Amino acid sequence: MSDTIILEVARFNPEDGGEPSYQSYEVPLRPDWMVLDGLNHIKDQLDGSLAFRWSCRMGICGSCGMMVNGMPTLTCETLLMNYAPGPIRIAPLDHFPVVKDLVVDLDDFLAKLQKVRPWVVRKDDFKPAREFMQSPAQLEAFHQFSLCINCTLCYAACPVSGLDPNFIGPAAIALAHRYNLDSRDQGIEDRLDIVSQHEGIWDCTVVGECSVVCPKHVDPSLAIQQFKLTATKEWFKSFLLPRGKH
Amino acid sequence: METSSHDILIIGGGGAGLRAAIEIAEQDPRIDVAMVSKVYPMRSHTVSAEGGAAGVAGKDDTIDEHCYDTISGSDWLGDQDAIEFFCNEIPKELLRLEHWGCPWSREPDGRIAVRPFGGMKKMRTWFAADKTGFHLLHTLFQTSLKFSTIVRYDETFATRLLVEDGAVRGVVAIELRTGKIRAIQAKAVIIATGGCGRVFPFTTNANICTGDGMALAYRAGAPLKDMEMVQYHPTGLPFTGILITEAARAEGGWLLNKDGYRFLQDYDLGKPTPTPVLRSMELGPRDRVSQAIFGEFEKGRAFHGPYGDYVHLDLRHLGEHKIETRLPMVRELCLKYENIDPVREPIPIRPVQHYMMGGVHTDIDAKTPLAGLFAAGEAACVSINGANRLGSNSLGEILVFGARAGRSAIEAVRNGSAANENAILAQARDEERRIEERFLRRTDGTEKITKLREEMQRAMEKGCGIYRERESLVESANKIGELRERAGNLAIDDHSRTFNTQLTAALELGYMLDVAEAIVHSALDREESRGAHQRRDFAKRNDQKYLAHSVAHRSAEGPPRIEYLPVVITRWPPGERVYGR
Amino acid sequence: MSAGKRSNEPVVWFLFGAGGFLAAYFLPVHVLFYGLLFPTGLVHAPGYQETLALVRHPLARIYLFALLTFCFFHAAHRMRLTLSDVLNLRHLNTVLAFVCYGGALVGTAFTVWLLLTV
Amino acid sequence: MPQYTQFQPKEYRPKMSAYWYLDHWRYLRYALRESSSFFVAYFCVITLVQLAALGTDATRYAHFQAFMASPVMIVINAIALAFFLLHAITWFNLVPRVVMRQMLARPTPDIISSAPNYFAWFGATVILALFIMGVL
Ligand SMILES: Cc1cc2nc3c(=O)[nH]c(=O)nc-3n(C[C@H](O)[C@H](O)[C@H](O)COP(=O)(O)OP(=O)(O)OC[C@H]3O[C@@H](n4cnc5c(N)ncnc54)[C@H](O)[C@@H]3O)c2cc1C
Ligand code: SF4
Ligand code: F3S
Ligand code: FES
Repeated sequence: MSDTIILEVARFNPEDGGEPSYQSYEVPLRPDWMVLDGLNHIKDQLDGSLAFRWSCRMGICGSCGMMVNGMPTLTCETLLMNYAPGPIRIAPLDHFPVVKDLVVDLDDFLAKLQKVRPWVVRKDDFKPAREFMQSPAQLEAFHQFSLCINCTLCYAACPVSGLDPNFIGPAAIALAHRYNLDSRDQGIEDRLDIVSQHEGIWDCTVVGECSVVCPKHVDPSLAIQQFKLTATKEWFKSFLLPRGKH
Repeated sequence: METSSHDILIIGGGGAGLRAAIEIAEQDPRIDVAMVSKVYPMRSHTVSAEGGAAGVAGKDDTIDEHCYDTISGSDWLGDQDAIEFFCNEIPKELLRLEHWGCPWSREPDGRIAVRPFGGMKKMRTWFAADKTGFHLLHTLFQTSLKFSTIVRYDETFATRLLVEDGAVRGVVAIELRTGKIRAIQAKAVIIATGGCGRVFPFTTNANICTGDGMALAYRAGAPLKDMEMVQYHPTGLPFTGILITEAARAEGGWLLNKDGYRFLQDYDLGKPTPTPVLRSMELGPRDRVSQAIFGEFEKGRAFHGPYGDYVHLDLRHLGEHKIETRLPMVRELCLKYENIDPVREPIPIRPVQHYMMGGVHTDIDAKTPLAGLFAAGEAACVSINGANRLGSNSLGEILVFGARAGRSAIEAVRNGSAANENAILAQARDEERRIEERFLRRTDGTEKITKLREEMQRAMEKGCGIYRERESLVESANKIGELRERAGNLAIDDHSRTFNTQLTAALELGYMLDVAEAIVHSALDREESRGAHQRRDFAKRNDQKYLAHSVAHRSAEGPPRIEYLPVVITRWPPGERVYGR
Repeated sequence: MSAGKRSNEPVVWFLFGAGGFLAAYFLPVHVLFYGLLFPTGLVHAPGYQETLALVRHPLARIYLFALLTFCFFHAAHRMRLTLSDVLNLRHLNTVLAFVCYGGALVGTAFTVWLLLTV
Repeated sequence: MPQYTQFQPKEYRPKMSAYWYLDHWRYLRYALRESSSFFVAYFCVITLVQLAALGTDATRYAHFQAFMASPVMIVINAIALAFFLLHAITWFNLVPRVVMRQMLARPTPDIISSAPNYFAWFGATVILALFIMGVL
């Protein structure tokens, strides 16, 4: 086996007025190197102008997502070895506008996160002097959906998010669902108003790829389908007992 | 140049910065608060914290005991008034987090669960499995989204504080996406930029932990306190430096040398017992445990690997169920980065740089000596951590003092005076020119950023490792001085404006060198051994001379000026640190 | 996307879901027999009278009514989404909805009429 | 693409190709699953035709049977069967999971939610087959 591997890295610099292109670099192939280590080798030793995001290098900050051989991947926790003998094609995440090289524009994603009201909403003025009681079972009900690191791999995997830029998208809906399921929260009505719209849950056609690529096993697809069940239940309820009348 | 102005500006979107922002928004919705962060807030390094946050919760525990553990943990270098304030506040802060939705782990009856932690006499560490920092940061970030008064400048890199007439009046910052250089004015500025682990080659810290805020304050004239106090965490994975949380030992993990022997018993840390005993053996404080591991290296009782010596952290006897429910992330990290399943194999670990006890000098109100400048979190030194921080006290610190800094800043805004805007903008234009001439338009530089960074890291490891001595410290100090010269001549290949990560790397290198200089010189000056600062040439603690904080002032030319400030002692006179007895 | 106007999609989604179950459970065996085994003669088909008697049983009528109606809506909903996403006809959303759900309603009408007159 | 002017960077916005479902096997799999709906509609119509024939008289029904025996129809029906199976399997792997999670409010292994459906499916198929064959 060879001890180097070729990385074909997408390059784009708006200031060159140019079109995106691929550039190849040869990096050492070490058994404990992640794809991100390969990129850092390029940045440190071969070409200091390559732009990409990373920080924690331990799969928790959510900044290093890229398309690796066409799959949305968290590069700091994926071994280079998995792709030997290469070459490996590295591109910015699909379905996002590209700022430069491997860096995509996340403004829209952040706006969507905010839109679903991801915080504990209380309708009463209840200000307990101590903690809200929450049994381990109640915690378990939403815990999985609270593990999202906002890496946006699911957006890159979901074709609907590519087709419809207004689609609120898997991670944001999963987050809304996380709060709906939290026994301390009372904001479900507000969130239904936002998420049970066409651009919310109903845009999702259950492609399911969001859950396949999710590195933290959040299973956003499951969250969306559960949300649909809830929304349907509420719809029939309000159909039978119109709001305000009961 | 684009300018904007706010009442309060927070630099840093980690736990401390977000807590400050929420505090301000909650206290007074009329105050216009802005937050500058070089990464999106939820990417901040707080996200990596694993083990938990300490706060008195149980009935059999008292605030005084938490104070005592923290003070003795700090080797009596912590300020006792600050520690008392901290220990009183922290349970309220953790409760607030609970009300904001933090998924704390629970007891079967629905109460918050607590776990033991190193150096703590009682079980008082609140946790969210072993992703406490992640949950804490996301809870804070998501809660902050509720407030429309918080303006965010995400992915905006602060490069300099604007100081006029002895008061801080804002910052210059680069908007990374466009490369636009902005002057952001404010009546009060809070530094919450976190630690500087990247000064060292082998660290648990993320890539963004480059001490920017410490250097910004230092350059603007605020001193850095206790910088020689660098915490080494006993259990890092050998190649990456990724942290295996102390919770692994708190849940009952053992440290074994190459003979399978629980060697901590040889280092005055108590006698081995099958289940963990608080403040003993594996639950000793980090400085002592790291020193013990280093001792095994020196005695040749460790394993040798491609990345240096290591010992074993053994969790096998805990069983799969406990590991899966209490330490899922430990298992995930071991599988991914070491290809080891802790259920079946022991984990190779070695001590790794982890935390800065030192930072920007502040008082108990999070005020720095510079008017209008506040600091909180790992970037600041209040000091509650003294010569050694206890695990799980830092997440509490970012909350308590983040909020405190917020309140102090509000006060400053209310009592503030008008600024001379022209003078401030002139300074901002100066900074813009500096960035353009020294970096963006520079074509004649010869020094590689990567090379200088590596040389700095090597020098720091050599001089400021777990054990220090005069000779290597002097050598490192000279090296850092030399690197600072050479950093004036950096080679830049990327001259674009858009998301120029080479520019930020160059700026970060400058900050790290300033911080490194403060660390080395503070370490050189403290001729005693205390907590994390162990001098081979001065092996004893010296309360006569050094029951005091070192305070480093930057000087334009040459090394910093080191002064000492007395430690605040209230009810707990200095004594011997006793563990395991 | 402002707050307060929840989509009416739950109705069709409910029909889609119910139809999805019925289609999954029962359509394979239907097509297997009526579409493959009987026509090819691999299995001997019951005669006209037997089949008619089977269909005229009240339970069979109810069963067929449920199966066909829900399956029509299931198909209509999925066809609409497939056309709009796979063929990228999002801009024709209203037309598609009209055609697909309209088709399902027509199918339902025929089903009722045929089951009552058979 | 528009020109870059300083500080107004033009982002590169890749467009989804019109044939995006051919870009990855995982997308194609989805497109195929969704296509089952055309066959569902088709077969419902066939069943209506069958009912109409039954309701008319024996001759009509014989015509219908002859029509179904034509090679073209047999091929189409074979394809329809394949799509129905694809639909059934993807459905049973997906939907019961969601319902189960909603009811139990905690993660459960997939096998627990999907297995009962496979058994029920088998049972329903056998019973229905017996009716159709006129055994019951
Ligand atoms: C692996 C690991 C595990 C840990 N586990 C624990 C634990 O279990 N318990 C515990 O109590 N403590 C733990 N700690 C320590 C604790 O996590 C940190 O000390 C704490 O999170 C620091 O928070 P902060 O808000 O001060 O800084 P950070 O979270 O680091 O935030 C710094 C912020 O400043 C911004 N910033 C920096 N420079 C600039 C600039 N130039 N311009 C603009 N913005 C800038 C960054 O973008 C970031 O938003 C752990 C630390 C590590 C490394
Ligand atoms: S749901 Fe998963 S893939 Fe999507 S952003 Fe969150 S962690 Fe990433
Ligand atoms: S991939 Fe997309 S369509 Fe739905 S199930 Fe996931 S969001
Ligand atoms: S670098 Fe943080 S998730 Fe990869």
